[in-house]
Amino acid sequence: MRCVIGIDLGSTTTKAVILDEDGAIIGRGITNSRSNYELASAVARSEAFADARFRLVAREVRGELDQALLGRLERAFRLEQTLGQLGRLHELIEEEIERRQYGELGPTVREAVGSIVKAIELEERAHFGSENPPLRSSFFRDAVGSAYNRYAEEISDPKGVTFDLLLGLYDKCIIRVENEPMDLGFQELIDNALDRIENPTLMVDAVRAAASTELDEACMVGTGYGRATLPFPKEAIRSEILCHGLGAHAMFPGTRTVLDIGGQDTKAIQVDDSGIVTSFQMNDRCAAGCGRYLGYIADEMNMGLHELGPMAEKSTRCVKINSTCTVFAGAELRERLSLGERREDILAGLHRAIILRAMSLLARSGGIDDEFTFTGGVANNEAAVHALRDLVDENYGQKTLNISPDSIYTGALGGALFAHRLAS
Amino acid sequence: MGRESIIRAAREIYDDLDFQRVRDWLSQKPGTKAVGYLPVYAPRELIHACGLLPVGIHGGGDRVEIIKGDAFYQSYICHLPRSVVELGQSGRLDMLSGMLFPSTCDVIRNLSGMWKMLYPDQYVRYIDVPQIATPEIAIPFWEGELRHLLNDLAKLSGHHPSEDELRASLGLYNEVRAALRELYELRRTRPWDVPTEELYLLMRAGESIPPEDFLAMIQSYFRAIDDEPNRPRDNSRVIVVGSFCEQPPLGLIKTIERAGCYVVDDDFLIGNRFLTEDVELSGDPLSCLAESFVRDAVATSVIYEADPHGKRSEIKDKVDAAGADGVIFAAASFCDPALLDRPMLRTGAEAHDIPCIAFKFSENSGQFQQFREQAGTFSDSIKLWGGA
Amino acid sequence: MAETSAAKDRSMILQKQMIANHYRQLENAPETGDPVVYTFVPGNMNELVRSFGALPVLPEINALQSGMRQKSGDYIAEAERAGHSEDVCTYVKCDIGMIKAGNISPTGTRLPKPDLLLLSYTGCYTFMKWFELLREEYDCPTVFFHVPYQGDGTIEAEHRDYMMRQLREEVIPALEKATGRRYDEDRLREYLTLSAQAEDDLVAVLQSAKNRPSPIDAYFGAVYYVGPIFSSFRGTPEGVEYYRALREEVEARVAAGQGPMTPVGQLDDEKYRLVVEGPPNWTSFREFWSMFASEGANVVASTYTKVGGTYDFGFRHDPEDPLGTLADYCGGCYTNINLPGRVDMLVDYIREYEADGFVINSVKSCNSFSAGQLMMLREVEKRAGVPGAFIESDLVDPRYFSAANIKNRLESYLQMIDARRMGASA
Amino acid sequence: MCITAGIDVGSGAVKCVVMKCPENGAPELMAAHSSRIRRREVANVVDEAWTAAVSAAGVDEVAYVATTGEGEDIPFATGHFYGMTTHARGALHLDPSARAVLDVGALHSRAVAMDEHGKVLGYKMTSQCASGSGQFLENIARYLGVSQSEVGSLSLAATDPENVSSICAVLAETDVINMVSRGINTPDILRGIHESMAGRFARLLRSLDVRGTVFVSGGLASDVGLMAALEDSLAKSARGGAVPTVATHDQAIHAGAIGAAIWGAFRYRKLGKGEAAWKSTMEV
Ligand SMILES: Nc1ncnc2c1ncn2[C@@H]1O[C@H](COP(=O)(O)OP(=O)(O)O)[C@@H](O)[C@H]1O
Ligand SMILES: Nc1ncnc2c1ncn2[C@@H]1O[C@H](COP(=O)(O)OP(=O)(O)O)[C@@H](O)[C@H]1O
Ligand code: SF4
Ligand code: SF4
Ligand code: SF4
Repeated sequence: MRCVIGIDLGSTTTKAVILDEDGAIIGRGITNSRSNYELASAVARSEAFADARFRLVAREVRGELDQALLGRLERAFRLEQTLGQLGRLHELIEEEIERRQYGELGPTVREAVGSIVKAIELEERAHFGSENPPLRSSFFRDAVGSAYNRYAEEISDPKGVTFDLLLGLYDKCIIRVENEPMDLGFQELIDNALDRIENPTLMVDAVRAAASTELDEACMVGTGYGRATLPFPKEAIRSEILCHGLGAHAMFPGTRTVLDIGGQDTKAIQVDDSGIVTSFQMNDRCAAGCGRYLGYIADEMNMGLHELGPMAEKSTRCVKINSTCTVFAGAELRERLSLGERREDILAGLHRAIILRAMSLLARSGGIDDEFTFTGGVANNEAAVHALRDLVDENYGQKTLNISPDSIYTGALGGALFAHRLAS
Repeated sequence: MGRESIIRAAREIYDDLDFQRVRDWLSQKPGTKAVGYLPVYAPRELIHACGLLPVGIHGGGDRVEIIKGDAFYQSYICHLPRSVVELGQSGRLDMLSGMLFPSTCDVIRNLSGMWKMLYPDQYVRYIDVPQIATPEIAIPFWEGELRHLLNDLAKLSGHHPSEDELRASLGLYNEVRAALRELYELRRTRPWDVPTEELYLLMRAGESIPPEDFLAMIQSYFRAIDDEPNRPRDNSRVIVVGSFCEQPPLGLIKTIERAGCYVVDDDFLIGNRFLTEDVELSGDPLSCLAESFVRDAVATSVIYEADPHGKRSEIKDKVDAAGADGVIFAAASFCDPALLDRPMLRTGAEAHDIPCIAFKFSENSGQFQQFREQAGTFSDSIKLWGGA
Repeated sequence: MAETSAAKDRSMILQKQMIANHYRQLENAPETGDPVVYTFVPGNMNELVRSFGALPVLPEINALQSGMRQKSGDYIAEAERAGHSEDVCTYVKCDIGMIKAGNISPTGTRLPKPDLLLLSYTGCYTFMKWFELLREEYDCPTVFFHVPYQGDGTIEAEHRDYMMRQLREEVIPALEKATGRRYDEDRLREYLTLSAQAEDDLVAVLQSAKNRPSPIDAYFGAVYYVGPIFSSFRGTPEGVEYYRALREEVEARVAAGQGPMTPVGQLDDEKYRLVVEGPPNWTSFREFWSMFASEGANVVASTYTKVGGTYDFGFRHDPEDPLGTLADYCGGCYTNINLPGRVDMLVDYIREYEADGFVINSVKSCNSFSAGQLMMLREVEKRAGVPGAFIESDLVDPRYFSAANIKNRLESYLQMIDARRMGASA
Repeated sequence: MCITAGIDVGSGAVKCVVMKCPENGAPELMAAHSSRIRRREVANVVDEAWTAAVSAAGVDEVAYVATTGEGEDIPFATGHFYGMTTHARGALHLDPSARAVLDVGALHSRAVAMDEHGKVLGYKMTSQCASGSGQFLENIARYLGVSQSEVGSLSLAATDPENVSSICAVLAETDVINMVSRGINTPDILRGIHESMAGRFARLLRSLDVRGTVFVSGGLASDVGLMAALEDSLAKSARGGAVPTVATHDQAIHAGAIGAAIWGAFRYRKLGKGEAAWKSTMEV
């Protein structure tokens, strides 16, 4: 089967989208871009291919019951991946402990880390074992990181194995875990996953068929912040503005205005009825009010990114926030808390502040036209969406606001569409 | 009326971004119109004489959320014009029939052209004040400009004021300026009784109510502070220079005083006391007003200083007059007039061993920690090292 | 450009010589006793200054030259150390820094002190502060020439009179006093006559960009072409000779169907024709130009080339009305035109020069240009029906040139024009 | 003899000292304690640091409790001094040759010039933007997976430092990511960051026209890599002129608190009336 790929090398995340010959999406993959673009695109690609194979399995499998089973298989697959990474993390930490020579403290440190890993493992098993696992970040770093933090805080001892020590070990090793490509292929993981679910025979044929399908990559287009570092020919690189415009148009053909809030930049784009960009504005130089900002806030509050939105939604009185400097985020938060403001209200204010910044760019790019599509990682955040909806209503009147659960893939989708054009 | 209720009333006007007081005035007097003006100096006398209400537009402060204003300005342009545009674009200035853009700087000058494009139905005029000092050339030019403006305003209001009416307006504004001088004098001698926050709120109120009402307000404030004196504090005395156009947020003014500095002179809203002497009331009103500007305009960054020594002595003169211990240069970020003037003024001050500090603000600055730190250190050092 | 063209064009050699001569004359001024007058590019009354036998110095030109020679960063730092704010016009700071560092001209010669600061207050507020600051440095006489702004889009008759009166009663007496020479109106007329000749040739050169391909880059290339006439050579015989030579060269290129020389070679395949608004960045000038040229983008008209005088709408210096023509000239400089007027101009250029789009280079320094450009962007897009791009940089502050950002924006913009073309043809 | 305390409430940590300030003679540090705030209630951290310092000093009466930094609202304080006043005095105490302090804290950095009595003569702060602060370095360290205490020595081991160009702390993070992905090693990255920070600091200091010793206070004083980069930067920017010496002290993180305690003693004597009188003039 011939397919094309679009890769969006974002400043915080790297996304890949695979299209089949008809231009239909068959797979998506995402990873942290944090440490290495080349690797990130390799990981995103392999994730997307794994996802594509799942879709192929899904195409084979019909009927309610099998769908549920398919879900279980997918979760088992994810658990396999996670446990693999967790095991690797543990291994690396052990090595690091060895290297650092804690002396007498050594065994205690080792034991502490062991118990943390154990606890995380249990948590992960429970998470993926549940029929309806709660929403959370799909990144290993985020998911495991917050659990690690939690357990480390719990068992740390200011006089012995300190929190800082435990955290230091984690920080040191998580990078390497992220930087190592997973050597387990689809085949091996899926086999293990099949073993985990009951009644696998039902699935085996579909899986076999999917696994053996040749996915033949006809063309790849790269876009995004890191696109210049991709080893692609110039024709295969597109500006992220164009890709976002086209991607949004593909998801919602009525789109005229696109707002994308990513990790470090915000873009406001106007497109015409065929998805061609007519004007755009982006912020650069200053990362205030972008996705990373929320990341800092989440770190500061010791919460997961995905928990921020729901908490802000509980606010009854939005606090006015002035500075959206990403680095000052924590300070602003502390200052407000010390003034006795409630977390919910501060969070609501922070979200509003982010959207206010975006409103400026939107205004600069030419305002908001029906339909309006919100993309990028921050579009996953309901409080941001809420603030946006309010501000759009107040200032531009009622507009259709499109948000896709896959909005983070918009740029990659646009890239893949360009690839599709190039290929045909 | 007590101090508190006067200030509360003033604060209400200051806080009201919809200019309800102006709207009320217009609805009470059907057929009348209001004309806005931007900083720094506009001849409000002429607006008043035509039966129009002059309304000072000084930005939106920290209370207006900028949604569309940023679409008009890059990040490296001061904050004032974007909030003015925001006010305009959100319909909050729709009660104005005209807007005057004084020659303050390139930003306001260019804004006049933008306003023309944005609001083709409004009367928009760029006011090119004379920058040269030679009275024989400057006065006739300025008189011509004033006449042009007066004719336009008269057309707008449908009423061409007689010479006596003009003279009456000049006289009224003489009174207003005299009252403001008295207010400043009171604060100079008893800064604890006239906190700068209160003085400021009063003046802001004066920018959107008729001058007659403003006069009454100041008079009642004078009575109130005599009735309710405050306790003096161990503060240092400073003058604040550089905030003649974009206005500092109220929080900043409070921060300076809380950090231990009494403000004993400032150039906030300097347009309302731009003419330092009474305008002559005998003779042709327009030429009297023109002459007054050319001869008696206050020294400020937006007017060319013809005297080469002027910039060097400006701060010393102000500090002496106010009996201050030091100077705080508080300029709006990206404000060319204030910031380009600062090194000259500062050199002049330092030549006389006048301690100075400088900071930049924006009308919507929300965090005052930096200012507090600087003003606090300033007052610390004045206190710890006694005097200068 | 020099490196890429096999033999240097005659005009280029001439220009180099003129400039070198001028700086040498300036260096020798203390010995020769030639009076020196500092003034600004917009509203520079070179003919008048020259008619008094004085040598002009244009601080902006020094600043931009310092920028091109990578010296401005240090000068700016010097000025900031002396108390100047990071926020203000970097031309001023570059100039102040240059003075503090010994007042060495960009060509390495020493610059003399001014005998007079002729403050022609034309379309820029900052000029006023700049000369107040210079007066502090030099402690020399200053004369203020107030050019009223075209607030309502025209130079009103009273304003013209006001300017002429100032010229007669303030500027000329100040020049007489500073130079010790009498005002000689006939000499002034001679200079004005030469000005008009050079202006004709300049207009022909700039309008050659209407050809396809355009033989010149009317922004990056043209900043060299306007150099002499915007600075010290308007009204001089050298100026006339330069523009004659330049015009001939450009006409030869047209005849040969050649595109402009750019840092990346001769651009014959003009993929995009653009109009540019705003001054260029000087510190990374070639890099900036290359970003355009390497994508096949050529500039066919620009507003920056009108800051020292707008000639393409018919104005010429008129020897019949010496003072009146100086007033008209000052009032008509680009930055003295109000925003609706600037929008009209851009729209005209886009139509007349058949541009595919326009780029606004917004410089942090210059409020006179920058305040309002975002609105111009939208107005021009709306009226001309072509897309615009908005780029931010600075004149001479190397800290504000982010090549990656600018490249990203420009690339996105040009790809957008492509996509629109494809969309239109599909 | 009088015993005073100084409490410096920062954005990253609360520092508390107890000092013996004899009428004649040099003040003497009796005890110092600092507690990282790390998401805790500031009031609790203040209590913790205060209790720890006072008990370590073993005193039961303190004549004057002076706060500085964000400590204006501490209820048991006698008076408040602003950060630059106290850092100047504290630096002078720790190094009498100091004529300037560079205080690099969690979020802000500032340079203060002073005379031999600790009188503030001028200052410069980095404004608005958090780049070039402790928090920034902390983030980068986390990225690179090294602990804060390793940063300095790693940076010293650099052989070919990478240039970091972004002004914004967050965008600098991206620069760092790119470096990692280009295979640049950790020491070279850290040194690059140190150099970019040091460059900013050198500019701050140069704009103050500092002569004599520059004392580095605040949390980052213990970062030997930054100190080395700062020395280099100052030498480079001196352009043949005199190069200021860079100095610091083990107690540099407590400089603000120390300065506050010393000024407290000064005020205590100057007013001569004790606490009540002082308080009434100080309260706002
Ligand atoms: N549930 C969520 N809530 C808030 N923000 C989120 C959520 N999920 C992702 N993000 C934000 O999205 C950003 C990544 O968005 P993305 O569009 O991929 O950015 P980029 O393309 O710049 O890498 C992250 O910085 C993260 O803060
Ligand atoms: N040993 C250390 N090495 C390097 N940096 C340190 C060390 N200890 C603390 N820091 C840094 O110092 C900063 C706190 O400094 P401090 O001067 O207390 O700041 P503040 O006064 O703003 O709280 C923190 O950001 C921390 O990263
Ligand atoms: S540190 Fe903050 S304010 Fe500075 S550029 Fe970065 S995000 Fe913007
Ligand atoms: S604040 Fe300054 S720069 Fe801004 S409009 Fe006013 S005078 Fe002009
Ligand atoms: S503000 Fe603009 S026009 Fe004025 S001096 Fe600076 S660069 Fe020139």
